[in-house]
This record gives sequence, C-alpha cells and structure tokens, in this order.
Amino acid sequence: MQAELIARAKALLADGTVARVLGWRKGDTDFNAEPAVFETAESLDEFVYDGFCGANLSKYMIKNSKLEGKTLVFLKPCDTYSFNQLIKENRINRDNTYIIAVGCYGKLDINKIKAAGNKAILSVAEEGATLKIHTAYGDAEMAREEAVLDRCKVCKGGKHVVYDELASFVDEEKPAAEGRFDEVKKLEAMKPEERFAFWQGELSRCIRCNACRNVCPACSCIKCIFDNNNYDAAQKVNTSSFEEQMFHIIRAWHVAGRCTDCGECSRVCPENIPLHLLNRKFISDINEFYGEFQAGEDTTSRAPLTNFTTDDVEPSIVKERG
Amino acid sequence: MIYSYFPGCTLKNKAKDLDLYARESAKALGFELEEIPEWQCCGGVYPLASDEIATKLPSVRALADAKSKGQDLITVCSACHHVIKRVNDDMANVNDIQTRVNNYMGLDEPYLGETTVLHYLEVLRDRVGFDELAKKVTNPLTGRKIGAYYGCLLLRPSATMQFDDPENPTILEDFIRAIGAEPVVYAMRNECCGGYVSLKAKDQAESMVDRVLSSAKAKGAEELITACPLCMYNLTKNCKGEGMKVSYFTELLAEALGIKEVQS
Amino acid sequence: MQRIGVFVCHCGTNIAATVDVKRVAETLLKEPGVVHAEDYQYMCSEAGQKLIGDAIKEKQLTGIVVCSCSPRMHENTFRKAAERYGINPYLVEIANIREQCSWIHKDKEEATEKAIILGRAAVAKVMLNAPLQAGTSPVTKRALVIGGGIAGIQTALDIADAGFEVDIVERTPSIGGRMSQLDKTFPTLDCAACILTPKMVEANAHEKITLFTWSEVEKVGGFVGDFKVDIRKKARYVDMDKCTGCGECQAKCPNKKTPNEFNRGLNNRSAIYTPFAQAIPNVPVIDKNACTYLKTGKCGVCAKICKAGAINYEAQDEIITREYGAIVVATGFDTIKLDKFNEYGYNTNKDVITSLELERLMNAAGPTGGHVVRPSNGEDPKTIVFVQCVGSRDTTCRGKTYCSKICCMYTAKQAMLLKDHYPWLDIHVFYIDVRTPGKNFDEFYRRAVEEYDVDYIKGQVGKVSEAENGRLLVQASDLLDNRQIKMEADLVVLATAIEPNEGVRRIASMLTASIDTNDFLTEAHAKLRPVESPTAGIFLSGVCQGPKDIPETVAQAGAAASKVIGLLSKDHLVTNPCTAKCNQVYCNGCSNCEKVCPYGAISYDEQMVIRFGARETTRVATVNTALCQGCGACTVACPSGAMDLQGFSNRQILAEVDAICR
Amino acid sequence: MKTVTADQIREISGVDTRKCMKCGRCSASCPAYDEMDIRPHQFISYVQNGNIEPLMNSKSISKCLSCFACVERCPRNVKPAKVIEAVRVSVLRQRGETILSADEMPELLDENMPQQLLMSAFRKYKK
Amino acid sequence: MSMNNSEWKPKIVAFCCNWCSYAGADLAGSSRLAYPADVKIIRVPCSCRVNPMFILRAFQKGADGVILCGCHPGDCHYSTGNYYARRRMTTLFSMLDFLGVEKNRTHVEWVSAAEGVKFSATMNKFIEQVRELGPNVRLEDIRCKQN
Repeated sequence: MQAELIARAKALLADGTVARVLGWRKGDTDFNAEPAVFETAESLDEFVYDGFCGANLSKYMIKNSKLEGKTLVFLKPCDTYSFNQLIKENRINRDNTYIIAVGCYGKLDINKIKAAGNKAILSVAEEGATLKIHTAYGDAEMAREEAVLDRCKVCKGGKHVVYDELASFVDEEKPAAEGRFDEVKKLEAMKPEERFAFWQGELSRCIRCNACRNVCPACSCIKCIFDNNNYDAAQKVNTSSFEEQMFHIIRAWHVAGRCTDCGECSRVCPENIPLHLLNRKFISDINEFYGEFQAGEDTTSRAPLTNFTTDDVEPSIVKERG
Repeated sequence: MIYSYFPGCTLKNKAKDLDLYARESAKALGFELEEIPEWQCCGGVYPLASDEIATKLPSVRALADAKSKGQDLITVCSACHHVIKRVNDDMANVNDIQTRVNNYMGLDEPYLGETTVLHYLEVLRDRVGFDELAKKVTNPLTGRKIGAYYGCLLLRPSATMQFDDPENPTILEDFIRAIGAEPVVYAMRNECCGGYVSLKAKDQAESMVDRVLSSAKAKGAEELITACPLCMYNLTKNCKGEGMKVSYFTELLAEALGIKEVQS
Repeated sequence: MQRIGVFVCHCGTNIAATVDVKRVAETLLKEPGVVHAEDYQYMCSEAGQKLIGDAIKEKQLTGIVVCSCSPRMHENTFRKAAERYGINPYLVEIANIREQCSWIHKDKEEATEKAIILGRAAVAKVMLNAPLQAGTSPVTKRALVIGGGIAGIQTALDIADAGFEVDIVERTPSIGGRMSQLDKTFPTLDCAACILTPKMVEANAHEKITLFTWSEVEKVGGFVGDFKVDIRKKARYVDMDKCTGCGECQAKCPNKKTPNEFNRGLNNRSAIYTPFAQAIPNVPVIDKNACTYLKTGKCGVCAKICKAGAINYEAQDEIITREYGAIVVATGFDTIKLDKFNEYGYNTNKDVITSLELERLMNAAGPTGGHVVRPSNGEDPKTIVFVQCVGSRDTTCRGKTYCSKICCMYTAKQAMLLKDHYPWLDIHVFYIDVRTPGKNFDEFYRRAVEEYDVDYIKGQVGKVSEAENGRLLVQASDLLDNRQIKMEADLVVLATAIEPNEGVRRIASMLTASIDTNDFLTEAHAKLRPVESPTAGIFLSGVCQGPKDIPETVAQAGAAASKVIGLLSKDHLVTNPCTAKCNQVYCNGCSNCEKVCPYGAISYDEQMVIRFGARETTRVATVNTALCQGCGACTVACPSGAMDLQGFSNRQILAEVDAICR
Repeated sequence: MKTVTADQIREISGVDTRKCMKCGRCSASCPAYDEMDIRPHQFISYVQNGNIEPLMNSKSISKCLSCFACVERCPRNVKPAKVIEAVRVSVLRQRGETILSADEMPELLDENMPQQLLMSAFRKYKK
Repeated sequence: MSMNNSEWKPKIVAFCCNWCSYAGADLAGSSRLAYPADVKIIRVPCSCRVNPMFILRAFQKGADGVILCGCHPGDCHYSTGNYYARRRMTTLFSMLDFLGVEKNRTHVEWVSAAEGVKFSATMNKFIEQVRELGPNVRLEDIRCKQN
C-alpha cells in the first residue's frame, strides 16, 4: 500500500508530471502522521500511508496548487469532498493538481487503542480486521473496528468524487455507514436544559487553541474575521470578549452549507470537544428544510445558504416542531 | 363524538321538549350529549357590568369541566348559550376577569377560555352538516311553511357570538330546508320579542310580539320555530288576537328524524 | 479624532412633550467624541438647519447626529444641510425619537431613556461613517401611468404635453374610469361625459400617449429612472387594427346573460362587449368566461357577422416589457361591499341600492335610459330615502374608519337632480354631519334644503326591511326631534363608503410603494410631498392616495405630472452611494457573494492585490456601483468579511448593537 | 337615592363615551325606544356630560331588553346597552333599591312561565 | 399574567428593513400604537443585511431578545433579500435551539409598510414572550463557561 504510493509518486516526479508531492510523514510519534510536502525522490522515503494518516490534505492544496508546476496529492474518499468544495469556491487550481485516490479502511484513533488497556505502545500493525499491538509489556490484539476514529464510524463510503488515478487498493463500492445523524438526533431529543448542560460541559473545556479552525478545509479564509482588526469581531482582550464567547457558533455558521462533514475539527481538538456535531446539526437541518445536500459532491451546485425557493419554511418552524 | 352538555334550568322543567328531543336527535345523528355533573344555572342574563364576577362563576365551572374532559360544550337554550359563550370570551380575552375569576375559583390549572362553546344548531351545521342531516330525515316536513324566529340572544353581539350574520342569518332557514319544510324569511326574525319584560311590562311585550307575528304571517309563515324557552313563552302567551303555533327546533328535528310520535 | 455634533429636535411638542429633550442633549454631550449638543424647536426649519451649519463651522464637526423624526422623513433634508455647510452628507445619522419613541410612549422618563439610547446608537454609528460620493444613472424618458380614469388620463396628458412619452395601462376594456359612470358632477352640474369624453379622445389621439387597455401590470423591476415593467395585454379576441367599432357583434351576440359591470349589475350585457358607447378604444372584448364559443367551441356568431374579420378566438395573452423613468399610480376606487351591513337590506332587497347604482339609473346612457325606477318592479318611486355614512366613519371591523369625503356632496346633487326630474318626489336624507368644505359646496347643499325641499334629518337608519305591503320600511332616529321614525319608502340609496380598488395592494408591493392600513397609497410627506410615494420614482394620482372629488383629483393628477416631468427632464439621477464594497485584501474569491446578488453587480477577475506586504495576482470580487442597490445580501454571504456595505457597514451596525445593549 | 358619578358609570360599563359620534344609530335600532323616557343615545351624552341623576330615575333602565341591537349596529363600538346596564346596576346596588319586590311576584306568575324568565327578572330587577 | 418582578426590563433589539418594516414601525408610531420602550430598532436596508453575527453580538452584549423584521416574502424591495434572510435565520435559530437556548428569544416577522398594527402587536407579543423567559443567561456566552 505505502510502497505502491511511494513508487507511483517517484515515477510522477521523475517523468515531470508533478513538481512536488503532498502526502504524510511520521509525526512526533508513530501514531500521528502529519502532512508533508516532498520535492525529491529521496525525501519520499519518509512518506507514510497507514491507519494513522487521518489528516485531510485538501486544505494544503490551496497554497500548493498556486505554486509553479503540478502538485501530486493523495486523497482519501472523504477528503475528495473537501477538495471539490474548494474547487467550487475557486480556492484550488484543479489544473495544477494531480490526484491519486487512496483507499481507506477507517483511520485509527490511538487514544482508543490506549483506552483498551494498551500501555507503552511500540507499534501497531494492521492485519485485515485485526490490529496487532506491540507494547513494552507484550503483544495484544484488538478489533480494528473498535479503534477507528468516531468520524469513520459514520463513513460517507468508499467513493472518490474527484481524482486522476485510483490506487490499486481502493474500494469505490464501499457503502456509506448508517446513522450519521444519530448523535444529532439524540441531542435533539433532549430537553433544552439538558442540551444546554451538555454543551456547557463540552464547550467550557475549550482553550481557544484554534486547532479546529486551522485544520478545517472550509475555514480557509485569507484572514479570519476573528483575526481581522478591520472587523469589530476580533477582540482578543479577555475571556468575556465576543470572539471568545461566540467563536464556535460563528465558525459553525460560517462553514454551514460548505462543510463536508470531514470531522477534522473533532479529530484535532485537544479537549475532545465534539465540534463536528455543530456542523452536522446544520447539515441535518439543511437536509430537512431544503432537501438533501452534500457539500463537495460536485463543483457547480449552489450551496443551500446562497440559494432559496419562494416557499421555503419560515423560521417559526423551529418553534413549531417542538 | 361526545360533547359536554349544559341543559340549563328551563330545559329541566318547562322546556323539557327542547331538551328531550335534543338528546334523542343527537343519538340518531351519531353524537352524544354528556350532561355536565352538578351544573349550576347560568343566571339567564349575561352580566354586562364589567365588575360582575360572582355571576359569571357558574358558567366558568361548566366551561372548566368541559375543558377537563377535553370536550366541546353544547347548549340548546339561547340564553344559556349567550351567557356561556360571552363569559368564555371574557375568560379568553379580558385580563381583569381572567385574573379575578381564577383567583376566586382556585382551579388546579387556570381556566383561560380554552373550551369551544357550540350551540346545538352550530353542531348541526358545522359538525354534522345540513346535507348529512337531510339524508337522515325519514319523515320530511314537506309543505310546512315555517318561519325561523332567531330573536336576539343567539345572534348578538355578533363579534362575540360568531353565530351567523346578525342581520341576515340563514342557519335556521337552512335547518328548515334540511328537515324538508319551506322556510319563510320575514323582516322581524332577528328583532327582540321583548321576553325579558314579559313579567313586568306586558303591554310592551305584547306590542313587540305582535310586530314579530304579523311580519311572519304577512310573508306566509304558518308556524314558527325557536331555540329559546323565553321566546316560546312570550310568543305564545303574549300575543294579541290569533296566535301562531311555535315549536322548539328540536321538536321538529325529532319529528323529521322519525323519533317523535307525530301529534295531530 | 472624531468631533460629533448632536442636535435634538422638539418637533414642536411632538417630541418634547414626551421626551426631555434637554436631558437627551446633555447626556449625549458626555458621550466620547461628542463635542457639541443642543436642542431646538424645529431642527428641519431653516433656522434649525442653520444651527447645524453654525456648529459645523465653530466646532469643526466631523459627524452629525440629529435626534428627530424618522429618517424616512427628513434624512435627506439634514444631509443636504450638512452638504451646504461644508461636510459630506453621509456623515449625518438620524436617531428616530419621534415615530419610534415619543409617539408610542407615554411615560416621559421611559421615553427619555430610550431617546438617549437611540441617540447613543446613532453617535456610535456616525463615529464610523465615511464620506461617500454619489454616482449617477441615466433616466429613461418615458412614464407609465397605471389606471386610465380621470386621474390617469389627466396625468398622462400633462406629461405628454411636456413632450415625454407616456403609456397608460388600464385593466378594463376602456379608459374613462369611475367618472364615465357618473351622471352629472357637483357643484356645477356639468354632465360627466361632456367633460370627460373630450379628454379620453385627446389621450387616444395624442402622439406621445400609448394606451394599453384590457391590460395589467405584471411585474416591475429596476429603480427610479430605469424601471422595467412587464405588461400583460389580456387576450381581447378582437383585432384592434381591423375592428371598425360598428357594434354589430354586440347586437347579435346570443349570450346576453352576464351582469353588466359598468351598470353595476343593474342589467346584463353580451359576452362580446364594450363597457359603454363612448368607450375608447371603441373595440369590444370577448369575455372568455361568458362566451359560448370560447367555452364550448360552438356558436361563432360574432366571427360570422364581423365584416372586418376582426374576431380571433385563438388570441392569447401577450406580455410586453417596457422601460420607464417614472411610474404614476392612478388606480382609483370602488364602493365597499355591503355584506357586513345587512341591516340595510342591500343584499336582500333590490330597491336598496348604492349611490353609484343610482348614478347609473339617473344617467341617460344607463340601463333605464335615465328613468329612475324601483329595480324590483320598474315602478316610479314616490319616496326616496338616502342614508349617509354607510360604512364610512366606522371603527368596528365592518367598515372604514375614514370619511369618504364625496358622499355629502353627491347626495345633495342626486337629491336635487331627482327633484328636478320628478318634482313630486318625497326625499329624505339621514345624516350624521353634512360636510361641505369646498368652493361653492355649502351653498350647493343649502340649495337642496332651501330651494328643493329635500328633507335632511339628523339621525341614522337602524334597519331597512320589507314592509308588509312590499315597500321598504325604514326605521330611523331623528335626534333633533328625539323621536324614532318608521317610514315607508320606495327606494333607499346608501351613500356607500369608497375604498381603493381591489388589486392595489398587489401593485403597491410590485412597486414597493408604501400603503396604509386602508390600502391607500402613502405619500412621502402628508403635507410637503403629497403626490410622491416614499419609493423614488413612484407618484400618486387620484383616489388611490385618499378620498377625493373630481376637481381635487384633477389637481393632484396635474401635480403628479409636474413631478414626473421634473424627473424626466433630467438626463442623469444621482445614485445611492450606500453600495457594497469589496476589500480585496481579504477576498477569498469564493463567489458566494456573486451568487446572492440580485443585480448581477458583482464580478470576479484576477487582479493584482497587495496582501500583507506581498504582491499577489489572485481572483477577487469587484462591485459595479452603478448596478448595486445596496441590499447587503452579499455581505452576509461573505465568510471573510471582505464584502461590506457602505453606510451600513459591519462595524457600524455592530457599534449600534453595542450601544443599544450596553 | 345617592347618585353615582359619571366616572363610576364609565368604569362599571367599560364604555368610553367619548367615542360616540352622535349618529343615533342606537336609537334608530332600539325596539323599546317608544317605551323609554330617556333614549339610548341620550344615555351616552348624559354620561358624557356627567348628568347621571335623571338616568337613575329613568324608567328606561327597566325597559331596555338587552337585545344588543344598539351594540351590534353602533359604528363606533360604544355599546349603549352596557351604559344602561351600568346605571341599572348602580341603582340596584343601593340599599333598599329594587325594581321588583318579592311581594309583587305572586300575582305576576303564571304556570307556563319558564324558570329562565324568573331567573332573568331577579338578575335584572333585584340585587 | 406575568409573574416576573417589575424591576427587570428586557433589552430587545429589532432589526428592521428600511422599506417595509421600518416604515411599518413608523406607521405604528404615527398611528400612536404603543409598544414597550424596551424595543430599540436598528435600521438596515434589507433583512438580508442582518448577519447572524449581529444577533449573536447583541445577545453577548446583554440583549434578552432579538427580532428581525423584513418585507413579506415576495415583496422584498430588492426582490430576493428576505428569502436569503429566511434561510439564514431558520438555520441559525435551529442551531440556537440545538445549543439549548430558549427558542422564544429570537423571532422573525414579516411586516409591510402598511402593517403598523401588526408591527406594534408583534413587538408587544415578542416582549411578553421574552419577559416570561427572564434575563438572558444562556446566550451571553455560547462557549458556556461554567462559573
């Protein structure tokens, strides 16, 4: 798998099809691969593709696709939606991009493996549906399914919506998982006080590290309004500032209709706040009110919030549906 | 469909026909009247003074009882209907009355005019439908020329009663048509008969009755129907000269439905 | 550093009675940035404006807040004043402390507090105002008049005489309107047709006027100076060019069972018809709901008989699009429906008629040839009762709260004309007040009483019913004699309230013209701009603005025309500078704004941008300020806040929010 | 009898007499007009003018039929019947004042008389 | 039948479009149709100018209720602005509900220039609703810091 991709990247570099390769390399541990740009065949030896390559590379293409020469990028199925959405918003130069669609069996969450009782993990090997975990205290096994990221449990399926070539190990037919909106529905079924308490518990942990914003492919503004002194929203003075207090809802609002539900925000949150639920709520509402819509599915359709019909539901629907 | 039923004092006594045939006909038409337990007299007149509270309580008790059962409240007597409908309107819309009545009554849950108050005729028109009623008529009163006498209480004030056009009502005429008879429209059918003064000012009542009856006769009416026991009494008791046959609408309803022995 | 001046208007006592204006000024003076604050009786007056001018000079003001009436009223006045005294007009903000404060609050403390907060919000906003320069846009030199009654005709003639093209859109088959239905007109008793018909002919013949009869306005787009209007020309089924107006078709049409609208249903008309003999154009239309051929495909008599071959059953509605610089609304009125006034028996008794129906009965060209009879049996009436204020001055939900204005005079007219023709008639008029302000009006009414013996009774009718002998029984009160009257009559005439024509609400919303609770179009200023709608480029003519008699209507029609002429005489109009503006440094190039712009005012291209110290060629948005109308939809669609609206910028609105909530 | 004030009448009736435009439609509609010494429209203007005593002594208060024709047809929502009622109530609320005494009752009764009439009479004529 | 103490007065921010609702508010004023002084109107050219951020800012700065008024759908002066506003507010309000914020703190009403009565009635009703909810606590800080 990894070897196939390295070989292909080296070939494309060698024949001049691409000038650089956007992929992953080992992070500070073996279990948090990070995005990296490779410009030479030698550097590609550091290229990694394994269960820990959760990072969505689409956003990095905003910059790379503007550089001289094509960039090769590897996209997992869900990453392609983000990529398409960025094409729609004219952020990525598609002509300057070469996409290899890579397969994905669900990316792994090291915290889940640790939580299963594995301490001092030295390596994790993926063998089909089983993970072989090698630790300082001996070896262990666990089902792969139990170790995947939450977002992968509601996988959008194996289909890549944009690519130039498919890697050998892709499964375009892999069906989407069911129950994507179950968490949202569960919250909706609660009483308002309970919901408030839930979010109070979650959001109060936020340390405003901005990781969610920085990783989000939709949050790709030249300058975020919260960093822009020309806009009275930026108020970095104290914890009672508008920026501090309304950050998450405004961020969710800004990406509403554009968010592909890639789940990166929750993956990178150091406090494990389920931020994706805010986005998913918008998606679920949009589906309910204005018809099914998947951002990034194509590059031409109009986003729900820049569109309307004359007989749209009234805002009072929120009160009426109880 | 089960309705809460408020018969009122007179229907338990002098106007038993009005009550009896209302109940019997309801059965035939497929709805049920469930008499409100221990109902109290509505008082006969709606207390117009805005500071009257005590006189409104019996109506509110009946209304709250219907609300607790989740039923609409039906009345037959025009006066009861008038009083209860208007008190209900006060309970829904007049803050001061809402507060004072609820403070006094101390119900588990304040009563705020939630119950729908319907006159029996409205049930026939809006719930049963006159077309449906006509289909159930087995003994059509063909050839009878009947004048509808509305009087005042059912119609006015129309803003509250919402019963029919107060100046050109049609509900009783439609009813008469449904039971197979011929309605006679005459000018005085929505003018007061003077019922309230029939106790103390007979002359006044007589002259008013006379106006009603002669207007009806001039248009060819041979008999009248009413929903009000007081109108019934006044129209028959205080007429000068030759009177007219006056019946409760429920009597003719029962007759047309074939559940009343036809009296010759 | 900003130097703001605050000017608090008393508006006589309109504001000062409920708001402590002195305290408002004193409090606002303490706001940061405010260097001057004063109050004055009438800020909009010349003296008030001069106060502002003096303060601008003395205190070197950089921004002005006027706490006064609605900005919809005087924002322009104060902007012009600012400009005259040397600062940019867009450095003025209005705090609306009249309509949205003093007029709706009673408690002085509360109203003053609110006025201060509103003032504070305006100060916070004006601190961020930027000087704006208005652009210009061209003017299409053609006017549209909606409605072809006397108001529309007069307006069109006056505009056309000034040399501008005018189109009249009239929804009925002929121009002429209400006036063509009248018999004679008060107080001079000229015959309505004699004075109206020449004007109709003139409008038809005028080279600058185009008539679209049997047509309706379908859609209105654009703005003052450049409206685009779709007009639906309803299928007439008769070729306007071929028809000679001989009238054979109407005579021979076998289907004559449709109530004649022009005669208010007093008789019937044929399926192919012109509403009246002097109709312009004198070309009939086929009523597709009545015509046997159009409904069943059988008949075709009119086509067979027409020598000109003008009948075309295949005709379809046609939509034409025209451009206009100005639009005049002259949609007129109708009498109200009397369904809620059944005590008068209008719906149950044929001999109870409206005053407009009486006009038709009295008109020599009417259904009875001018012979006034009882509609029930055709007999001559002996006693006629007039009932005034039917549905007028009624604060229940049954009628209209206003005085219909014309009834007192036409009733006197009708009574006198009737007495002229039928001296034996016994005529009674039940009135609440007789209102006759106008030249020679009271004299006219008094003639009815003193010379014609018309019996005016101060009192009202309670009920009209059929008496036992078939006549009408009128039960009424005579308040001066303190008696109740029960009187028999043969004809009862109801002076029915008038209301704006049906459909005016639809037209108003297409034009985005303000309309009041009674569906009368609202004027821009009740006294000073009585023929203009608050929406630029829309003008008002006739009863669509409020009840009027004919002389007033004609006067207003001329006034509206002069306003239109003033507008069309300009080659360019100054445009609203409050347009969207893209700060290209922050523009992502995402196109969200472009998608929501209703005017296609936003375009994208690659441009060189200096971004955070570096040059970059990138895709960014540009706003075409000539097309942008300043709605602001784009500003919310923009995630990065690059798109902003001048005059209503994000910072300005946030500042207002902060000032109100603090 | 102690005369109440016009304000008390306005309060009990809930009627704003200023809304009356003196059209006379109430008196034109009243079926008991000829029985009354002071007519419905006069009730409004008497109250407006503070002239309550004649109203309290008027026989009209026992002649009003509460048929609401005046209420129905008033174009200004004035509700004359409520004013007449307020005056009647003000009379009855005074000690010893009654329009119908118990002694009178027996001879007025007849066997067909509906309970409703007696009930109404007690409400209308007595405290 | 409000049970709240009379001391507290809600702060209500009303965003009104210039063409319909602001004119409707003016008509309410010239018709002297009272509504409580708690309402402060901010004039915007169109309901589509209202950024959800303005609404959140109002709440964060201490507003207890925010209402948005625009032309009736189909009657927008700019033809389509209120349709966008409708979608924006529907989704925003639904999100606030999702966060457990009281639904009655926000409202959208279409008020034409002719509807002075409706404007006043809408404001009266909205204020009543907000009064019943009491002061806004939940929306001051969507980050929900626990004290």
